[in-house]
Amino acid sequence: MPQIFRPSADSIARVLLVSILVGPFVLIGIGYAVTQSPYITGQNITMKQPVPFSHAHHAGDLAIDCRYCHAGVEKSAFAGLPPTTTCMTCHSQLYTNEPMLAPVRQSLAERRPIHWQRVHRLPDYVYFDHSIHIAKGIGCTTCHGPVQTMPLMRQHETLTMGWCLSCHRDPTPYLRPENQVFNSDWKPAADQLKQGKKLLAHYLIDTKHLTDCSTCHR
Amino acid sequence: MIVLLAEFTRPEALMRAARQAQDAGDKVLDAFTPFPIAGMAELLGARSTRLRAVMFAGGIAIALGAFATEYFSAMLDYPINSGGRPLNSWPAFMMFPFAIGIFAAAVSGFIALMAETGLPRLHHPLFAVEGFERASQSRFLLAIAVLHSETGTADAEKRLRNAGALSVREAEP
Amino acid sequence: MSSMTSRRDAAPLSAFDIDRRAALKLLASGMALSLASCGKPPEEIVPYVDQPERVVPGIPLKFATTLDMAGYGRGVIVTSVEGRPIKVEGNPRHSASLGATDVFAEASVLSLYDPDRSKAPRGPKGIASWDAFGDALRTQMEKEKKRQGAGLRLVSGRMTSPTLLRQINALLKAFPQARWYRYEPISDDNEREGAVMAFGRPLTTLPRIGEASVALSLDDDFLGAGPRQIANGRAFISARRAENDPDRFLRLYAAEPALSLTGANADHWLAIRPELIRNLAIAISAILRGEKPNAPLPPAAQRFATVAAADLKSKTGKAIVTAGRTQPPDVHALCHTINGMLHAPIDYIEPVDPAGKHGEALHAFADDLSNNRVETLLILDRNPVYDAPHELGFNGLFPKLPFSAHLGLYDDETAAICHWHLPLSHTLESWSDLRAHDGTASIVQPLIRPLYDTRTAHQVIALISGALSPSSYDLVRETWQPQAGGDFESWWRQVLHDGVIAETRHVAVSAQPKAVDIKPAPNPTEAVLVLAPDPSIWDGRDANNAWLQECPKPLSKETWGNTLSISPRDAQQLGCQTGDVVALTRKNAKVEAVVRVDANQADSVYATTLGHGRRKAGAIGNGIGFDVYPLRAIDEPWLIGGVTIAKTGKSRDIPTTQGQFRLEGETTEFLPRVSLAALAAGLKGPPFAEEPKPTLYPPVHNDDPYAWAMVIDTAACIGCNACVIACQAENNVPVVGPDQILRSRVMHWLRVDTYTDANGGIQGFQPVPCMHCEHAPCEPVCPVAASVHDREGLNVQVYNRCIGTRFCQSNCPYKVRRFNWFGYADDEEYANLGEPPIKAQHNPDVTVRARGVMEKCTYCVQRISRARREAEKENRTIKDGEVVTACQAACPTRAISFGNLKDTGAHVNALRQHKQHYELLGHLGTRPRTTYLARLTNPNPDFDEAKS
Amino acid sequence: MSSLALDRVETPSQDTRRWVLENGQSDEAVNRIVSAPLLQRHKWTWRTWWIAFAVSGAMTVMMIVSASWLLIRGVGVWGNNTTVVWGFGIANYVWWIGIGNAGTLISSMLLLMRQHWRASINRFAEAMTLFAASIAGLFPILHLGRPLYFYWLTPYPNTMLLWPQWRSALIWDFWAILSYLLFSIVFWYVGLIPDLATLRDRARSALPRKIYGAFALGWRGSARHWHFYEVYHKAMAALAVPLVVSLHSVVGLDFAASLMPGWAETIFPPYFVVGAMYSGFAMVVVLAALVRWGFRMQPIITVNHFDVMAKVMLMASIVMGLSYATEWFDAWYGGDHAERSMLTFMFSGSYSPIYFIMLFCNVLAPQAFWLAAARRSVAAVFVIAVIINVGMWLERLLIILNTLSHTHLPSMRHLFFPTIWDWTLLFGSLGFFAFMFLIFVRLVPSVSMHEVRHILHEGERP
Repeated sequence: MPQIFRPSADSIARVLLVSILVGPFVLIGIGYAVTQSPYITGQNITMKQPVPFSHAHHAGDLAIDCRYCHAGVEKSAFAGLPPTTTCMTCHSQLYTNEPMLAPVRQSLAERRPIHWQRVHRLPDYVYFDHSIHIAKGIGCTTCHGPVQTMPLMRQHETLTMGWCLSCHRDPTPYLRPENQVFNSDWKPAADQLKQGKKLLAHYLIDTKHLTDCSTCHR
Repeated sequence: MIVLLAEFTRPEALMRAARQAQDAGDKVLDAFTPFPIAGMAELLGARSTRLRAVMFAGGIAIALGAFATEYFSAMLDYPINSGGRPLNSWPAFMMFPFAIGIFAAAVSGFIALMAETGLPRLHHPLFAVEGFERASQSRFLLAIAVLHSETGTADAEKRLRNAGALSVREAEP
Repeated sequence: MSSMTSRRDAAPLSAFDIDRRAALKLLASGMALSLASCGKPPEEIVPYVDQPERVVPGIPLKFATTLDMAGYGRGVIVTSVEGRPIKVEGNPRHSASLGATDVFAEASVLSLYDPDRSKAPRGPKGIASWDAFGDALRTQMEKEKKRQGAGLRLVSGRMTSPTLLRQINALLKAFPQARWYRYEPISDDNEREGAVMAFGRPLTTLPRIGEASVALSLDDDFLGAGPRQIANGRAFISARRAENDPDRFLRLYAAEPALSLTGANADHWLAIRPELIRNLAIAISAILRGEKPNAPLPPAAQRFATVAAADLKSKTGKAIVTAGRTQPPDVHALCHTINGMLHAPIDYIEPVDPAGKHGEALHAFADDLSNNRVETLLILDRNPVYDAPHELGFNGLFPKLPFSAHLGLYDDETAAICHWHLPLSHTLESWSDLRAHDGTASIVQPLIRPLYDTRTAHQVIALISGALSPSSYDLVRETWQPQAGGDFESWWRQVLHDGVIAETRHVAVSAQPKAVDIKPAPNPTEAVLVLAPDPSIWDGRDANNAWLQECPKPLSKETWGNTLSISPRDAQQLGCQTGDVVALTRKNAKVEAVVRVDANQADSVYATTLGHGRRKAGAIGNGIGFDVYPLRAIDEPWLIGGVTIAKTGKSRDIPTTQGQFRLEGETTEFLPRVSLAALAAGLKGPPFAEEPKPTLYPPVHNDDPYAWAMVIDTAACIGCNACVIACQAENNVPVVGPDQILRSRVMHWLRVDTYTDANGGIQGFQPVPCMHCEHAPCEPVCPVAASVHDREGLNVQVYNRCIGTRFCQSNCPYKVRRFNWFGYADDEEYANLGEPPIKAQHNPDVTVRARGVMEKCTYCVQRISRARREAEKENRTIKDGEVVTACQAACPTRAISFGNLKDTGAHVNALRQHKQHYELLGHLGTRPRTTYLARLTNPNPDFDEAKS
Repeated sequence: MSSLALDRVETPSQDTRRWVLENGQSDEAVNRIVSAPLLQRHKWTWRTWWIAFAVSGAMTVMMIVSASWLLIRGVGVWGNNTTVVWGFGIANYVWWIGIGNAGTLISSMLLLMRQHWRASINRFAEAMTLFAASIAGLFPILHLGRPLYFYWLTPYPNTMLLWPQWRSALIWDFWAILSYLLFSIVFWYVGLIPDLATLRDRARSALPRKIYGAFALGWRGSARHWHFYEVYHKAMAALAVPLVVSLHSVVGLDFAASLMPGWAETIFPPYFVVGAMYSGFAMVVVLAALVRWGFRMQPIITVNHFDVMAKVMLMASIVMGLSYATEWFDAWYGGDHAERSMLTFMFSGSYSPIYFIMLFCNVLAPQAFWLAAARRSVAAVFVIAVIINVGMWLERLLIILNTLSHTHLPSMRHLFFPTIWDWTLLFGSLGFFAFMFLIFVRLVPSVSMHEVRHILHEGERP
């Protein structure tokens, strides 16, 4: 009787048997890596906007307050986008012939709004409220990143549910005093955890409720 | 050392030949049979196996791991009130570790079986031996090593033939 | 959504001052995208060009306005998000709303976004423009001007708008030969003529039910659907509070040919042929006068008359007798006489709608038509071809007209045979004014710029009068300028804010009824068909509203259509059963109707409702149910004799939401009835939860600041369904359609269960939302933790986590969970195939659920969350009464209470200590947070004695 | 429980050879009979097989169409409604998993109890288990509203930081089925290894030799290997019994761990286990008759086998009858209104005709097995086994329909009516099962050759 298999077949068979065992775990790992990747989360991706608005210039160089444009942020769930007229308060005097700003002027002239590409997107079943975060000492840059350095806006964080939970489970590392909420250059204090605990009590934050499903999903 | 491979038609004959060979001072190397022959393993001095211990250990380890996962997820990582039941609803947490533990035991056992038997072994010198393919069907092969002199081979072969061997062949050790 | 934006952009703007509320660009936060679309196509975000002053995107605004119900106004407060009105709630200042709503008010937001609404004028040659109509009209009016309007005819419904009345009167002055006809298919002609008989003038009767101790309804469904339902319901229940002095506790007697909501809420109910109700009234009036009754009556009715009359007499000054619209004028007149004798608490007011008899108006109109006296016809939001008695033959007469125009929301049956169809602006898009049934006037202000190229009736009348670019806003302000006195602008602002114009309620006049003497009727031999307005779609004008079509009728729980109810004896004689189709024939008219056998019905009486069988209502309403208008006679619109009934051999399934109605034995505990007497005698309430069963688990400690709970007073529930539709509107509850209901699939988060006792008598109504059980059976069975408790005691359903195992619903003893078998909210047939305008109604604070997901009542968690965030911004806790659920807000009788059990002062805590308090299926150990107060009855102890 | 019946059959004096007919009583005969369909295809007329294959293939296509439509249109294509949220999907699942229990049960429990007759039937019974359990596992997933997310039942790393909810009986189900299915695959495969070696060595052409050879893992029949092999096999059998019992107990707990009348009964877990074994045995009988007839295995699968399996089914039918009676008694004696109302509904409600048919199939019909003539007639055993399978499916269906449609609150009592898609999936799954089984019998030895060879030599002591 001749041999059916060459000696190397033994090794192949062993490798196959082991991979049946290990393969599923590898696949799960790959899946997790993909869901964490910018491909899925959209993190750090810049989009083409009708007007290449630079936060670095407006919020950084000129140090315009966030609320000047995002006026609803303290009152509403939605931070608000500046109406064209807000842009034109300055740009009716400055850079009045800048081609880059043509869409803004056109918007005002035709009374048609500017269609921006949304950068920070949450699914429709997530109910995020800017105003309560502002009221409870979460600063803009905590979630939006250092916008004062971004020539074009991008999503600085993953915005996954796990990312939200990391703060909702324990907000102390991120809490700021009221007067620091809009400060783009705020850095956590050296004794931030201690300060955070104090602020937690100061803002009357009930952390137990923060991880309820109904806090964000309705 | 010379290895003889004797072919029998009945398991009793093989057992008889094996005992005779052992009594004669030859070493019974192995038997290749279409089904397990009672007493053969003992005759070969097959050690009591750790296989069951491995299965037990593997099963228990995974079951404990499963319970730990449940405890960690339901108590520590994301405690959620489900129908007013306590966070550690241990009676309800038993089923998952149980089921997966048994499966884990089976897999551990399979791994141990492969380890103990050296399988998979797709290429083996024995497969090249003429007539070996009948060992999985209806013939009973006995491999003995004749440890002493060359003259012993003839004796051994004769003994095997007397015991009912259809054929006796020399094989590579 | 984009198509909607562009449509609005394309809509030519009239010179209306509504920019501040104009529905502008839809911000992403308000986009009603469904859960299913979770891929990531690029999403646009669109700011305003010039942000309106009051608008902060993301914050809903509330405006007071007035909605129309059969011509009467009801003040409401409408919530608007980003310029889209999405929810109607009651206006507490308005006497026809009292802060509550009914199904029609709640459903009006859906009609606004109905994709079947007319979007542009249609002329004789197809789609046209308002300019083209203006030109055609001008030519026509020039002719009319020459003959002083002799050929001009105006047809409208009930007209209470002071501005429209002013405009039309001015028009009639300019065209003295013109005629204006008003009619409603659901008219109050009999009531009006009865008042003329009794008082010599057409007074409107407003019983002060809240002050009564005994009331007798002679087929008067005053608790049923209609412009007065909310006010009547509130008054009725306020007179039936357990806290009241037992002597002051209202007892209601009702005598009806077929059960109505009023009858279902009565303490004593009599099934009686409608013709014999006059004999009943005669008998009662005789007893009250101390005479021996001699009108022929069946024994049961005689006993009823004796007991009721004695009761009425004993409560003189606090007793009321009312008669319904089916009863002939002389019965109404006799009731006035009886009420006079009883010194009944009734206000008489001058009619708000000053027209004469609607039936006569139709007669005269038909006469004009057939004698070719009509040259120019304008129909204001009426549909006579559908809802006028067919014997008038409008269908054949209209096409002969030289010029006819129809103004309406839909290109309906009448529009189809008019030369012109003009799209009407929805009430929520219009400036106008309306009066309530009691005369209270209020302003109609728009919540949204017209979605389509539509105009209001004001604009169209102004157009006829020759004005070129009329503005309703100016017209309405013009009307009220003289009333306002000095500072009109601040008066106007106040009126808009309040939603009601002060001191416009008609003052009660003193009126002494004449003693009328009416002849008893002989015992009738022939069967009679009794008609009634439909509890869901009234006279058919809202037939294209899917919420209303799917709203289960309060008593039969049928949806999507009507049925012909007949008594079991008649059914047996006919040899038919529920679901069989019979043919009703009268003269030349033949209607095929589906039979429903109803124990609560007098023999030889067939009863059904109007408003169904529309042919051109729209995609939703077409061909639903059967149309009984063809059987109607102009002289006898309600009780129709000479009808023959015959089996057709066909049968049809009736889409019904409730499985079983009968409660027997121990199940009566589900909806226990407690008599007032038993309660006064110190009865221990219905069963509370049993002792907890042994468990391996330790008790769970709860130290959270909130524990939300609801108490529903079944004693106060009159079964009107307002809560059901309110919930649907607030929570984006989709419609499933008749086919799905036939397959026992429903979506209403809140259902109102109706049970009967062993004899078929109505046991009461039980609104059943989610119980939010503390030991919720649905939660531990969910494998993915989509059904969980939050720390405020809410049983929350996380739609985005749900994978649709349905284990929760299978384990829910209350069966309050609802599953999206199909994508009901997306593109199903009865969601108008997902046409964009429908989505504009969606509440942006509530997720639109995708296919394959379980959903259920959330206690309006979005409202709780909003209140909590507001409170937390102010560093305080939520106060009692700060969170009002949609069902609670809608309830006319305030039967639903909601609050925080951790707040010792909360109203719900007091109610939970009530003697009537009980838990539904509490013995299962679910510890429900929604609990009930037992149904309270006030039977007359003399009744049983009289029986023996 | 079933061992009682079996002990009567097995007396020590009897020779294990009685489970094999005379003309099969040699190692070579066994090998020839079993491997003939696999290695000597030209000697067979495959017409019946092809017809069966075509029919079952068509039914499989029907299942694929039905399942695809279900996935495209949504689970609403089934007849389920707001009250009866579970329907055919779950009934089919419970039924299939019951059948899926029997193979491993036969292999393991009978092995532990040294019932030698198992050798002739365990292989295809285990194959049946695999196919039935796979089909069973399909139904709960198809039944989901959002089937794509079934993997949320597993604790895998995710960006939501969420976990399964371990208290749910569905989680237990999921893991029990998954463990059971994978376990059974291992058990079945290990049992196959020596037979695959036999086929490797008997095959004439290269490809079968390679394929069987690869799967045989180089099995040489070494006495040492046999030793480890037997230790492992017996240990697996010992593990399989609690796994099988727990699996169907958990299925019972899906219902028992609830608040619904007719479900919340402590008897459910054991009653489900017996029911599973019952329907599984019935299915084994059906397959045994077909395999025996189709592949001329009369020498190996004998009338004695049918006789003994009939006795098992008889026993199980009595236990089932007792379980039903216990249900009735509990409902009546417990006095709970909802339970009593449910009992009334079972006997006089809309589904009562089905209930009576079910009682006939499951309790009455198998009583024929008291007669030896019935037990020893393959046709009779076959017919009654089919009846039992129908009855058990009806029982699974009624457990769901009765309780869900007759819920606590009368207002929500609605009946369930199946749609065409319910039926196509049910029959499609039967077709798919047959399809897989037909492929199985052509690729894998349907009887365990080494075990039959072994019992032929049992008792032969040197």
